Amino acid sequence: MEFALSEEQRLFADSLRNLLADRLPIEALRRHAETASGFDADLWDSLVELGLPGLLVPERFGGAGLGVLDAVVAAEVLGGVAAPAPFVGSIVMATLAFVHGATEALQNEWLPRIAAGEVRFGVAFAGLAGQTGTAAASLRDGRMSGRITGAIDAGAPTHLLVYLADGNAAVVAADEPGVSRHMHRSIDRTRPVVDLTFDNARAMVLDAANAPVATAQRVLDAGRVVVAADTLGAAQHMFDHALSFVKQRVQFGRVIGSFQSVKHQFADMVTVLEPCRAMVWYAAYAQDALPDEARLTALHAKAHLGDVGRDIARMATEAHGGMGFTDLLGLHYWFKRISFNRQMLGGPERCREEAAHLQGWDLNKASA
Amino acid sequence: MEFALSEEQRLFADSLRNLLADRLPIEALRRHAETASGFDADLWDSLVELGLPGLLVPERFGGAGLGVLDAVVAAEVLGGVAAPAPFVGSIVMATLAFVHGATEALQNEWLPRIAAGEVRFGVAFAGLAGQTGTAAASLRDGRMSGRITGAIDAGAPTHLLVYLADGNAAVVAADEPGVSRHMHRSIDRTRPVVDLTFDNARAMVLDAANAPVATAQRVLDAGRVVVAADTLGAAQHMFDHALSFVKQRVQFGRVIGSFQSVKHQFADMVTVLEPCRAMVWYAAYAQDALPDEARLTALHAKAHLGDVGRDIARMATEAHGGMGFTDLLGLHYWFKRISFNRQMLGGPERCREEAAHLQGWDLNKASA
Amino acid sequence: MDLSLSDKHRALREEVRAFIRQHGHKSPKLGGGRKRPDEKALDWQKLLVDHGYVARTIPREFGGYGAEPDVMEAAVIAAEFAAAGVYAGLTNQGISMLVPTLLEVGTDAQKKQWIEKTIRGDVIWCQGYSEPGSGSDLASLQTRGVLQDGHFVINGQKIWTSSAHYADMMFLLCRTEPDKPKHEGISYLLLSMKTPGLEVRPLRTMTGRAEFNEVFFTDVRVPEEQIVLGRGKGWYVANVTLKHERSMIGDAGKLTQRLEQIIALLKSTEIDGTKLIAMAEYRDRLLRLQGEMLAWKAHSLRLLTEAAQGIDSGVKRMIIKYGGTMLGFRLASLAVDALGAAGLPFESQGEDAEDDDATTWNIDYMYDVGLMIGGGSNNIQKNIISERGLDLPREPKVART
Amino acid sequence: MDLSLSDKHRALREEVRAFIRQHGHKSPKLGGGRKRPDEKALDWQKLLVDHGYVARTIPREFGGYGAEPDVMEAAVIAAEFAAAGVYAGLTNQGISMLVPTLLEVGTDAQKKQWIEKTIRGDVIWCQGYSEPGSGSDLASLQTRGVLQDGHFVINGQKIWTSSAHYADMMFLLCRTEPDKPKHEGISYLLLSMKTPGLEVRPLRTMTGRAEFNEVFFTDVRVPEEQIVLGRGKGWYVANVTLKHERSMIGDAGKLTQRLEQIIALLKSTEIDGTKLIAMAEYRDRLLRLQGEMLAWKAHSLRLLTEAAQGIDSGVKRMIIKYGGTMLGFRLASLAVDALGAAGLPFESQGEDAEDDDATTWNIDYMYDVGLMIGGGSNNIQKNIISERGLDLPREPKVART
Repeated sequence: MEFALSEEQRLFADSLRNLLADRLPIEALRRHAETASGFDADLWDSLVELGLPGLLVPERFGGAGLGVLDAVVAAEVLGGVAAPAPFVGSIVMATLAFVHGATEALQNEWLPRIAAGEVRFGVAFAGLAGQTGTAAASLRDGRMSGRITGAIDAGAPTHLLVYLADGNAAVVAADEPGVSRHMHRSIDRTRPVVDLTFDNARAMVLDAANAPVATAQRVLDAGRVVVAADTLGAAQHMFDHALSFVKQRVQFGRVIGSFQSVKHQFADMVTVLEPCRAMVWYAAYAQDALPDEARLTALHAKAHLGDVGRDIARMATEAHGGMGFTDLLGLHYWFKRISFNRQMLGGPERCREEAAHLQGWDLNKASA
Repeated sequence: MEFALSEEQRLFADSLRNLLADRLPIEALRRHAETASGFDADLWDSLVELGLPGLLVPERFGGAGLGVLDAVVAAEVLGGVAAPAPFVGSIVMATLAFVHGATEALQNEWLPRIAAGEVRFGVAFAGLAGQTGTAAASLRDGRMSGRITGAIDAGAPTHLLVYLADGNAAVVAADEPGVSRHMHRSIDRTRPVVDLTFDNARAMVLDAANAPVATAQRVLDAGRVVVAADTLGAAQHMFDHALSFVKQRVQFGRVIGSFQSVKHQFADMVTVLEPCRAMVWYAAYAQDALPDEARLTALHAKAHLGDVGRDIARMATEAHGGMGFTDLLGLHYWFKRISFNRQMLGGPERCREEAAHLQGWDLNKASA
Repeated sequence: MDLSLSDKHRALREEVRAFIRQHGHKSPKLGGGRKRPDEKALDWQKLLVDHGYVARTIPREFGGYGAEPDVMEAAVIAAEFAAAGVYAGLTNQGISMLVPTLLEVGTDAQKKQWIEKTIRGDVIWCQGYSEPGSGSDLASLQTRGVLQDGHFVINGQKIWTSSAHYADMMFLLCRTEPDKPKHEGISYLLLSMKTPGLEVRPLRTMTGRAEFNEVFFTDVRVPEEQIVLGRGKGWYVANVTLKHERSMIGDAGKLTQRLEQIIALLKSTEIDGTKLIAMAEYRDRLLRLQGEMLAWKAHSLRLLTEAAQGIDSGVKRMIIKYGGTMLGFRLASLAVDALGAAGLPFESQGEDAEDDDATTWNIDYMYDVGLMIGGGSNNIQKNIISERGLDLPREPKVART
Repeated sequence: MDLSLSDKHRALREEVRAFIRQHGHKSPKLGGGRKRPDEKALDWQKLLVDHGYVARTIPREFGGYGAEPDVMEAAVIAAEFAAAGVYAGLTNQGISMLVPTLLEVGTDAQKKQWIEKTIRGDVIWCQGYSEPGSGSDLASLQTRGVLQDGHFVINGQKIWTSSAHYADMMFLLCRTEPDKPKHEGISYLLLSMKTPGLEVRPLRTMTGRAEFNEVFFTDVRVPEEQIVLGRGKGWYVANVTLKHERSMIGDAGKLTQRLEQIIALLKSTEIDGTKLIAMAEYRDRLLRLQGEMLAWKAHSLRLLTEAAQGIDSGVKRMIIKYGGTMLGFRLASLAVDALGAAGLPFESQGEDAEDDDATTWNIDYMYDVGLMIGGGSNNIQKNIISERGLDLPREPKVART
């Protein structure tokens, strides 16, 4: 029994962290915030060099053949630097959509291209994901029609992966006639939200054998765990930043970190934040190794990190005093990334509702 | 517009407070805790002298003809000294049961006796009140049968007031054949919980005209507001006690009340506790003067004071350090009175559920 | 306990309603950024001054209405304007802070010179208090004012000066007696924003808008006589001002309005065909907040009554800022969650324009975090509550070791 | 990451399972008050010692099993005993605190004299630390020990000594060097509870039970050689002891068990015909706690692994006591609410007997409040986390003014 990251996973995290530290000084984030497309070509190229797109692609298709745990290790690093990169949707969910829900032929066609970083997927759910907004799409004889708001990683995709309410999925080329994308800069300037409209657009249907909903949920849950890990990384960054700030900021002739109320706020923060790391690891491990626990741990990880992330974001900002509220430190990029993550792929309220349903804890319509 | 207690109400509270301060030193509470019947004959006599039983009895029946606001003023004082007296059930709810739900003839017969303190009512609800436990009673041709747990003020009653699930109410003499009472000492040694069993016992049915449920709820809501006020008084007592304790207790060479974390805990306590007083006043006023707001404010007052009371009880005990946990200070009598109040006549969870139902906010059976 | 109005106040209410019926159409739009009041807003303000619906208790000689103080009147007026959705008049730091301060400690000349212009909106003020190095510890401010041939020569920097980019004047705290203990070395000056050497730079916050400014002083010369109360008295004057600061924060009316908006939001928003109001967690959070708001509203009625009775509410008043800020944040949090993914698109039109609902809620959400920090952070507020309100000991002096 | 067991540990698990199959019937009942272990419990304890299921790593010369330290082995053993519901052996302050302390700083004579008897349950110890005047500030303790003709003569009072009413021995902190600074004036003594002049009085708590005692010392004479490590070294020894204190508090296994009981409770309890699990607020609180428990359980797996790898977990370990206590309290709170009015009858059978479910939950609920206070209150815990865990500055010395 060993509940810890392997040496390889730690080294992988370090190399990714070093790479991103060079590529993403705060100025780079500020520049990216102008377009806010969630995609930076140079950054993407260096992630491809590192082999990140192939992280979850089986080795026989040219990938690293690693698991969701490795994906959350990467996600924590990406969240820690607020990286504008299409990871959760394009690299994690799209890959798993093919791995778990496509024929060998389709896998042969697509997985190598994913691993090579030649294709990038925007991902949208018409239902199932538990997001607010419009989600109405239909598929008839290989043609997709309808409208879906709140697609992720769809700022600069080559293709779109669309899940229908019945769990069936299809891939549509981004430049296909009948496809229109409306990108919104989001509260989080490192990832946009995108509205998709399909007008009888040609679509390639994935074949999820006989269990489309279960397969869709498996992809969705992996995405939720990875988003939770992204929040963990962002929250840890804000915590660390705040901690070093209060150790040097002086008020009333004292380092403010010496005030008991400040100290106790940090004690409260670390007491809720630190166990989240193990929670995310466990949920990620469960996606690949513990099928019975996969759904419940994913739902709770997404929900719990959404809540903890919000508290840490607020308290860490507060610890910076006025500076934390200004644009000067750029701390708000992480604050907003956490806000974004909370709402995508189902907020805590909805995820716990699913967790309840999963355990048969449905509600009485009117208890009073 | 004047949102404040009148001079008379303040004087009334003072006289009641002074009376009880004499009658109820901590030793008296400890003695009472042995029987824990919630009734002390001497104390009762002096409350009768003060005219408390007639508080809500209309003047033409020999009472003071006052309202629910006056009752909560008294309840805050009673909770403040953890008085073992049958107030909410016997003096408030039973009186209102006759005032709102009985014929002139019955009022003529009973209200003067209530005002004179000759009769004391235990009160039980077979449904409606939202308590856990057994609540099954039926009434057929003037005979009551069934079993109801968790009756209040039933430690030493002369009569029992029983509300059925359909809102109809009946009075049964405590010594009537076929009536058996099983009294439990409760976590709160100042009030017991009592299980009632009726075996075809003779009962006098109250006539609530055409709106039994509405009348029952009106009585119930008034009771809930008064219980909330009792909690307010108990919580204020614990807060005051803790505040004076930390002002004199010395640790690490400092009065512990000078530690910022302790100070901020008190700031948090007073910030939630103080507005509760106005909330309870408003809800009480609404019972008599604002029919449209009566139910909602009563449900929220009961729920909110249940939550705030729990937090204050914990934090105030904690502020006393080890002493607060021992029996030595007797602080726990208030801690437990707050626990008792939280569960009686519907806990916060159930009261808010009713508030939701009242506003048409019922739930979807399975949202996921 | 009586929630009905007295005849006098009922009469006033009728009068206000008649006024609104007759003139309401002249009211500028509510809200809408924080730009300098335009023509329409100024005309409206003057109309309100003349009718005594603002500056009601300010003496006639200084351009006010000269009424006796009566908070209940103020409450009646506010309620009617709110109910009718018409603009209740300018609320800026000149009107809410400088004017009452001058009335209390200004010279007659200063009162005559500034009060009328200020309440009529012809002169806009900004507040020069906070500095980068002195956030919660305001009294440690370092901006220097050196008296030379009849002028204070100001050098230093201020921050969080909200309306500096369009204000005519500033009331400024600066250190004129560097050798005195920190609280006794500060002076309170009035100066024109056009004074040479004064530079205003917008300060962008996490909301993406420049709600504040930084103001830089380089040899800014302020005539000696523009001091209020005298050298080294600045800290005292500032506290007079703070005492008058109407805590917009924790305002029950505004919070209640927020709750109503959220209820509407939960009834209109769906996830996969289910209304949020019918989903347990959203509804339960709404219910808890509704309960707390009932307490908060009742509490503010109580404070209003005590103010009317001339009672100092003490700790009951001191909890408003802290409690109200936290309550506001939790309301905004629920709104942001109710908007969910559909509420993530964010394009603020800047501080002078209207934003869509989602953007507005997101800004409120972040701005409330700002409120916990600025204007006396939560920690400062909790010190005030526990020390002044509950008489707990001040933080002991730290031994210099 | 691999949650499966190694061959070695799987083998151990099989061995333990076999042991339980063969001997399990001899196990005393779980829980059941805090009385002195009876015959059955002692026989069982000795059986466990001989098989190395307790005192596993204690050297054979002192009566232990002499195994190499391996937390994973300990975890496997604990898991099997828990799963089978058999008693995992005595947990008292002698075993969890004194024994490891003597092993580290005791004389060879002291080890030989006490360790074996203690681990086999033949000698029961109690801890003489806290005093009425020194709660959170333990080092300020005032119980005096004056050396006279080869004996320390003890006068003073202790409080919160849990097992004093049936213990044979006490490990005591007292002030033997009154002139030294407070941390350097304390000594750590071992003494018999039968020593003349020592009086034990039960201390009743809010739970209604006497879970603790007060111990009064009047000229209690303790032979000089019964000191551990030497005069003035008591504070150091006490910290060695505390370092070894196995934090039963925050134990994920126990908390998980509580959660399971609550789920059953919500499924079985009804209000007006509706199961509580089908009522929004009860269910939502359960869901939140379930999520937090998943985090807590995973975190303890992580700590277990780090301990097995000999890594000092630092702040990750320091949060256990505070976080676990708060989590436990919130679990007990939900249980008490789920019991509701039907759970209010309360008749504790006293510290040596079984109570009904409702009474047990109410006692847990109150006892958790006690845990926030005793054993290093929450505030102390938060100081430890922030100072030792996060390297934030200690509270500055207060200026004596």
